[in-house]
Amino acid sequence: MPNGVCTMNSNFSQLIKDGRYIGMSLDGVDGDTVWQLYVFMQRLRLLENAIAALYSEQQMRCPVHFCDGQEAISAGLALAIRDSDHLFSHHRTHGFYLAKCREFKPLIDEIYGRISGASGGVAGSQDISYCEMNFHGGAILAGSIGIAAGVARAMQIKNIPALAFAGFGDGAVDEGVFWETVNYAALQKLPLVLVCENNGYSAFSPQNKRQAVMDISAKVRAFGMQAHSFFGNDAVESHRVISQAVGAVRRGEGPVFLEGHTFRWSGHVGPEGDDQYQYRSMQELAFWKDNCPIKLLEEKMLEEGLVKQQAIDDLVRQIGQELDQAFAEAKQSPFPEPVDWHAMNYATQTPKADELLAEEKSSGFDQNQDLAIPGPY
Amino acid sequence: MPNGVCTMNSNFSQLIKDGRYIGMSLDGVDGDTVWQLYVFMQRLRLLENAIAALYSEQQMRCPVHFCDGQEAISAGLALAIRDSDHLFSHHRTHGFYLAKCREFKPLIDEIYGRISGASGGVAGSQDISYCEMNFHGGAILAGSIGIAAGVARAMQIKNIPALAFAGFGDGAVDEGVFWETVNYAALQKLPLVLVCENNGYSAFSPQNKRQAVMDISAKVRAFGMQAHSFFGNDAVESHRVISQAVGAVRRGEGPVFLEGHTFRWSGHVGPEGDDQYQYRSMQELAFWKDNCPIKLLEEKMLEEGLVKQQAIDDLVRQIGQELDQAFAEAKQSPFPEPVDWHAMNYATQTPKADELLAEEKSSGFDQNQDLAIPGPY
Amino acid sequence: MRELAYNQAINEALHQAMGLDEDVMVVGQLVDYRSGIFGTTTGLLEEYGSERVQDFPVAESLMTQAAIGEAQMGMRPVLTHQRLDFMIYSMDAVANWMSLWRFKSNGKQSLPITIMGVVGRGWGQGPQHSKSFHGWFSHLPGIKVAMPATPFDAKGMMMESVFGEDPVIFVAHRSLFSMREHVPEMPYRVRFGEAMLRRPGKDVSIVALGIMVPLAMQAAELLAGEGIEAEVLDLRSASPLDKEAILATAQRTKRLVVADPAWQTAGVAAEVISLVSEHMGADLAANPARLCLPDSHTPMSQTLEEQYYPTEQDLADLCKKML
Amino acid sequence: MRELAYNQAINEALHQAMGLDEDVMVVGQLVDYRSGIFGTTTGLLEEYGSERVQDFPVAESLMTQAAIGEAQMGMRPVLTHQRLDFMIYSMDAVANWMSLWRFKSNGKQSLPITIMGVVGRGWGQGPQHSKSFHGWFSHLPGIKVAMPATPFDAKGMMMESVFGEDPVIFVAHRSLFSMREHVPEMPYRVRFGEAMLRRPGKDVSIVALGIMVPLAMQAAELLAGEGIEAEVLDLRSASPLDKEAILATAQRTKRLVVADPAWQTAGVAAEVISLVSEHMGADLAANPARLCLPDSHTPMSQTLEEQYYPTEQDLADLCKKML
Ligand SMILES: Cc1ncc(C[n+]2csc(CCOP(=O)(O)OP(=O)(O)O)c2C)c(N)n1
Ligand SMILES: Cc1ncc(C[n+]2csc(CCOP(=O)(O)OP(=O)(O)O)c2C)c(N)n1
Ligand SMILES: [Mg+2]
Ligand SMILES: [Mg+2]
Repeated sequence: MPNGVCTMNSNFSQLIKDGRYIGMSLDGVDGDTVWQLYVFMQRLRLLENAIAALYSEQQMRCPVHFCDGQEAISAGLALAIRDSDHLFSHHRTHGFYLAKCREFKPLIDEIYGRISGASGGVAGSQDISYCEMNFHGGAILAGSIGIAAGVARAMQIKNIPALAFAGFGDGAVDEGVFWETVNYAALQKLPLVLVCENNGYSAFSPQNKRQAVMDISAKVRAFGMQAHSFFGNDAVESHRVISQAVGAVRRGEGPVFLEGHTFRWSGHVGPEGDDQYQYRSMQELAFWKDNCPIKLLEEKMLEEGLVKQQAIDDLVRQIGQELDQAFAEAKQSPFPEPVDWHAMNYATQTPKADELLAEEKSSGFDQNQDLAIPGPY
Repeated sequence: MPNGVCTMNSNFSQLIKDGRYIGMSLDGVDGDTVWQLYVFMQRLRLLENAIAALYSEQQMRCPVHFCDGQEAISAGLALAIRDSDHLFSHHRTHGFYLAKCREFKPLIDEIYGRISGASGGVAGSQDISYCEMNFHGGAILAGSIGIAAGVARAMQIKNIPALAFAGFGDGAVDEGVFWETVNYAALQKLPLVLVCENNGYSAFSPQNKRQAVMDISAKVRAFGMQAHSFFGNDAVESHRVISQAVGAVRRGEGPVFLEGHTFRWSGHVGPEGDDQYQYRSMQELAFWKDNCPIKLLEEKMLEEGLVKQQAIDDLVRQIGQELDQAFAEAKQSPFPEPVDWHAMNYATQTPKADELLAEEKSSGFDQNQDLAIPGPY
Repeated sequence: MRELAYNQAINEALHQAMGLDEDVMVVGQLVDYRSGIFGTTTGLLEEYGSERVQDFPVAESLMTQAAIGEAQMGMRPVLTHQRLDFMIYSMDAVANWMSLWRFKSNGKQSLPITIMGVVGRGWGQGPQHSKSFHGWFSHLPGIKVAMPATPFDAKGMMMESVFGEDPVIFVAHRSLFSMREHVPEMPYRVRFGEAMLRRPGKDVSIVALGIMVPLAMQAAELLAGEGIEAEVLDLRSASPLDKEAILATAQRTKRLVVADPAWQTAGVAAEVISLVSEHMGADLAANPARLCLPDSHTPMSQTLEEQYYPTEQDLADLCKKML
Repeated sequence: MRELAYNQAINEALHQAMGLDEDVMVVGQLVDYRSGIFGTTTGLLEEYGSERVQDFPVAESLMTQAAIGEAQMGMRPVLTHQRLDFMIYSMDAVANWMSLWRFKSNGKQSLPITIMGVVGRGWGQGPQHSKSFHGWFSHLPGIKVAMPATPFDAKGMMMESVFGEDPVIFVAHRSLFSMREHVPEMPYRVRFGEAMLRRPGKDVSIVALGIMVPLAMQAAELLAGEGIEAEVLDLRSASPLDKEAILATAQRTKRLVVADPAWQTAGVAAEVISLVSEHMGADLAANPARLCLPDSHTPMSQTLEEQYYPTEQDLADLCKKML
């Protein structure tokens, strides 16, 4: 492994030989599943490539965080998550969005700020929600992890057979509220799955500059929560670890923390790149590009004869067409109408209160009473 | 150990026989040190007894949190801490205050709200500071632990040969910012000593109702910080563990977390008691009273012939006199004068700015410039 | 007629709310002990069990985040803080998530969360146990702020908070908890943004909030002794404000004093004066005035506390200066 | 005369401050990378080293707590937040500790801490990257709030913040960062509570804050085209307010419009109007008015952003309505 590959804890060093990941195996995973993983990753990659290519047209007027190079983790997640589950994402939403919502259109329209976007154009890439699909994004680190815990708690109380997921990065782990959440989830044995895309950096700041102990999973375990880490560019392993762990959570075995070690190729935000700031080594980037999750899986599939090159080419073409159409439609989609600010921020109806509560008149307050002075507490 | 003694992790069960602590030994600790520990505990106990006895006079008009039963931890601390060190305390200040400041008077006057109090009567028992002695209290849980880390960081940057201490309970450990502090202290190898009086409860709520893993030290270690826990009613062991650990921090070996397992006899706040709420078992309370830190040490000292009963009686009498006088003086001490609220909250002078900064006139702003629209970030 | 104390009124509201709807839950440090947050949550555990009446770790930030998740799943959580000051740990959850959730979801989701913060006053609470941030909360879009001054309102506004659709910060002044008055037994509502005229008068209007309401009533009594008829308007909610009622009382008396139990600068009192000035400043017979706390943190010592908190006499004097 | 952009002016202030006093330190996520918080911290690491120019974990709460400790030991920390929204995680440190430390120490200790929060606007920043809480901060005793609108003030107020004795929240609007003007090279100060008359006029006073100042200047220009002379007062600090200057301009023109880049309700604009109304409401020739943001969170979509942020034309129109 090259110097400066600080994003990985040593657990994985034996899986790397001469700069190449050698741990991939399709054992116990059927061809259809492998193909689904592959399709997911290609869809995500091509979606982001298209956003990046068109961004300079200045029609997508919101901050956009790309996850190219990290596709294998959300691919594994996509296969394990169900419609009735809830998923909360940090700012880098595209992979998590696609894992939960599958369709391109509500995301693309949202990025274009159109009324047909998942959030009606009020949120954009970093804050997008798609309520109908139980997907919620947000750009303040760690905050929504606790929200996911609350969803899990409600599921537990109401006996809802579903799980809450939260997707985030190694940066969110710096925040204290993350540890409040881990403690509480372990304490209450919540049906909660925490998915950490550990790409080794919070913006430019490497993990070892922010955390004294690199092994996040070990810290989580000390709080009483199950935790598994895996080489995050291996989509099959990602699928294996995630689906197994999620299965255990579904069986009521309590919450789990899953940590995929991966790397983002693009700059932290936007399509322009930020390597001029030299916060990471080109060697490190090269290592991870050499171990592209899509390429690793593609080579394996071809090697094992699971798929023909032709099928891949067809897939790529077909996704390209789908994207072309989605972007064309998005650009034609109407912008939101002038809004009533108050109605955007407050409910206009109170159906429950109307149903349950009577109107009463106060009989008038007797002011000749002394205020209490609280005692010692 | 009786049922319901949830405050102790099992590490200590072998030190308890038939409800009595049998682990005490004076090995390697000289008689003078033992006596100092004893004197400290007696002073603290008698101080609090006096506050409790006089509280109903309604002249000490502030919330007061007693630490009776917990004296051994601050006794150990008192012997390890130096004047140049800084100590930050949570709401239960008396033990920590005495460990750092030694004198009764500034505390008692403060509780009476007098101008001669350590904080001039603006703070009371739960928020008291004694700046001249580098002692600072505060009643919001966990907050001041991070402040202590900042003091330690400044000591590190400025090469000041002193340490920062923070004293708190098991409740503060629930807060996320506590874990932010642990991570940061370990990362920067700060000259920081965290002293946790684990009395098993946050107000009425037992630790196992709030934390999935009871062994706080183990969690702290997972974050990369040294941690030691000890039976917190054994003053000699407290002294041993604290002075050894503090020595290591002074030698630059990085921060440490110290956890004494103990119990508070009084109610959470005020002298009235709160056992009518039945949040803890009387059996549990009885166990800890049986293992009173003062009694344990006194018996050991007498048994080993370190001291005569007469000396103890003299000590108690002399502390009593000192306290009588301090309380009498406090009651005679003047209240604060009418204040200038603004000057209480803002500095009235800016000596540094006066020294370093010139006065300049703006030449007038050209408004014919466009505002920038931030890009993706 | 049956009387209840303020804390009992809140307690009854919570009992009834939990009985009416199994989605109502009460969460907070020590809510499930018999002392029950100064009596406001007593007995809930026994009746509704530990899933719905839940003690919480000392982790205020997570507590609110979790409530946001619970509310999304249809629950109606009521959170409690023994002091409002402790709630400040959760400001990220409040300001960056809860307040904007409805907006960000493009109106598709609402969060019926009630957060009760108790404001300390007196007995040396000091600077970390006595702050009331209702001014902050009323500045923040997407949340409502209840400040009931009487047992009747405490029950009705708690009911309205729990069964309304917006997040509510419910500011309860500890010193009001012993106040008693007739409280109807049935579950009823007191709506947000509906101020109550507590005492009519023609000479000067006192617009008051929370614990300033009893003070205003006493000041009006003092003034009456001198032949001055003060009108007292109890705002009841600090957000939304009942603009109509504010303008109406100002229009009637042409003299406005606002009594707000918070620091003076940039608080709700300033908002009330601004509203009136913008709409009818020219019609006033005297310049408006505020009675607030000094722009200072709270001292512990009794002599300083006495200077810090204004009295009914201070309020009466301020009114008289206007005539 | 040498010109600097707003971000360069802050950068120069930090360079000079660190050079003048080795107790000055700069802390925040990414302060030690070449991009340097939009250019404000660029080059500091190379000159002053990694002890004094320090990246920080994504732990805003601890960051402020630690600064409080550092300040007690004589350091003068400058903290940065790429968006002011992130700072909200540290509100406990700000409101429950930093703001009251001096008070609680009975005046014995002061905390010269500067916290710079950058406020986003435009390009779809959305509800979590665009909030300016200067209204909250000005409500809070014990801290000051800087809102420089020009490069000259940005440098001078940063210097004053760093070398003053009180904690300061320094609100920097991202959209001002490219503005240029003459900035003197020497280290100089711009004091708190000293507003600046940016343009004299006799017909109406626009009292403006932060990014509303350039807007106010443009509105005044528009009005001048119609023969209306608007006076523009730049408050420069949201706390303390320059009450004298506010009253003086209102006295001169008898017409007051306050332009504040924040939600309208219970913000600084309300405070300014209250001040004027309390002192001289009866002297005004027209009811005062505010130009603020709607009481709403910030939408991402460009069409909505355009509705959300008021323009110079809106401000000019408001002024005209008053005449
Ligand atoms: C509370 C908070 N602090 C700071 C930021 C600024 N910020 C945006 S993304 C980011 C990096 C996050 O890193 P990580 O969590 O590892 O996710 P990644 O971007 O690497 O996917 C930071 C610091 C933020 N959004 N929220
Ligand atoms: C942030 C915050 N939340 C809640 C409280 C209320 N409170 C005061 S003392 C206390 C119990 C603290 O328990 P612990 O830290 O174990 O200390 P102990 O009282 O047991 O010594 C609580 C919850 C507080 N002071 N601060
Ligand atoms: Mg990362
Ligand atoms: Mg405890």
